[in-house]
Amino acid sequence: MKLDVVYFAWLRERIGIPGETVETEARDVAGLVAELTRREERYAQAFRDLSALRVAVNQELADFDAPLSGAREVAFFPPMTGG
Amino acid sequence: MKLDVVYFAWLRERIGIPGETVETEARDVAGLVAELTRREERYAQAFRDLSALRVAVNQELADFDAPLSGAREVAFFPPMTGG
Amino acid sequence: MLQVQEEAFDPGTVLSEFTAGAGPAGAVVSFTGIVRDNGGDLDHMEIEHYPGMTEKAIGAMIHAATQRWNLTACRVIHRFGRLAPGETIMMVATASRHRAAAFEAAEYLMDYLKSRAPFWKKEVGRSGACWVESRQQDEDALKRW
Amino acid sequence: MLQVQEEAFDPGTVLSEFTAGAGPAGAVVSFTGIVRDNGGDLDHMEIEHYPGMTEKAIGAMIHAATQRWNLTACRVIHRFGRLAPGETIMMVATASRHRAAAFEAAEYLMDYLKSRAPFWKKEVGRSGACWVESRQQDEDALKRW
Repeated sequence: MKLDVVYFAWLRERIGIPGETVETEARDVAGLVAELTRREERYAQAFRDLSALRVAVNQELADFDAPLSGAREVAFFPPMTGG
Repeated sequence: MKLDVVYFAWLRERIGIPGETVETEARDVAGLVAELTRREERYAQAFRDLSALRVAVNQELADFDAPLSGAREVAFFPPMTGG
Repeated sequence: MLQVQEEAFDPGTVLSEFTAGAGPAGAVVSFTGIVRDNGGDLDHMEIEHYPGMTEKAIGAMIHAATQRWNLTACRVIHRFGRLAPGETIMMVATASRHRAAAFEAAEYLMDYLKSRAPFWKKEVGRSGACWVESRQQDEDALKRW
Repeated sequence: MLQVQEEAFDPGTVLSEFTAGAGPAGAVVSFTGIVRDNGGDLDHMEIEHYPGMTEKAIGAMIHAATQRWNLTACRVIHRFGRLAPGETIMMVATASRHRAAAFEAAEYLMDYLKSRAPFWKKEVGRSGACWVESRQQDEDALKRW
């Protein structure tokens, strides 16, 4: 399965790219995070504390145990600070 | 004692004047109301239900048992509807 | 800062000026009250007030709100006289470092203006005129402060 | 009505337009957020957002608020990009027949925009840059809705 994965704020800075297309067999967000974490140290660093991160699947907020069936775009970012 | 007495909204309309100077020996607002009520039927009508009226002494909201010592201006009016 | 006036005013112009002069605020809240024509019967509204007491009463409200919520700026404009449906009756603006303070101060001022500032509204319609009655819920609204 | 934009805007101009188009409302509330320079160190702020999701998320908030408080009009403008101290970041405006509804809807929108709209603020100062951290109290603020 091909997925667009995008990063924002300090997560984007730490990983060093705004996004990428990944080929994954992960069944849920947590599985995708585990795959990314195994890639390189900068990913491991970025995803070290999941409680400090939020995730959106297809541009809707989701949990880390959300399934990836039907997912086209997964976004990771720190808690939002709008307003 | 000379006092300026002023009326607003429907009280003004019912009494027929926006205000008047009265000579009174009343000790408190209630005493002044009693004197006014004895004058003429339009005053008696206007002051019939004190729970529907508010009073200010020297431009500060007061109670009907407020003393008139130091009073220069007493205002009677219905509950306010600003904003 | 307080204005009690007969003349119309534009809420946008007021907000722009207020925001420019709101100092180190991060949050500006405004409330604008507009003459509503509920049933389509309203020809105009007449607002009567108590000159002198109006300024004292609202001045005290502004002072209290400024202290309590640490406002960096506060402004109230309230009109009297004859107003047509759609016209702006009054406006409150508050500025503070934080949004909760700016919101609360504006609501406090509105609640007090409703029931404690000496204004009386009369609705003049094609089928007659009547004084707007105060509502128990406006009196109750003061209890939260 | 929603605008997510890089360009500056004048809150007064927005309020005037909004009030003119607010229909049978009696009450209009606005909130304006301004870049604060807390310690005097801030050079500018950078606001990043998630194009696409931003519009969806705020659109859903506007829809929910409009239904819940029976708003006659509702508008949100939020900027992204580079902003200097004193510049307007965002604005919310709500219109309703009654003041309590207009106030509550504006506060609801602000609480949700703070923690549920995909914006991230970075403060760039003379002594370095840092991402603004979310605050527990902003998360707690959502519980009242």
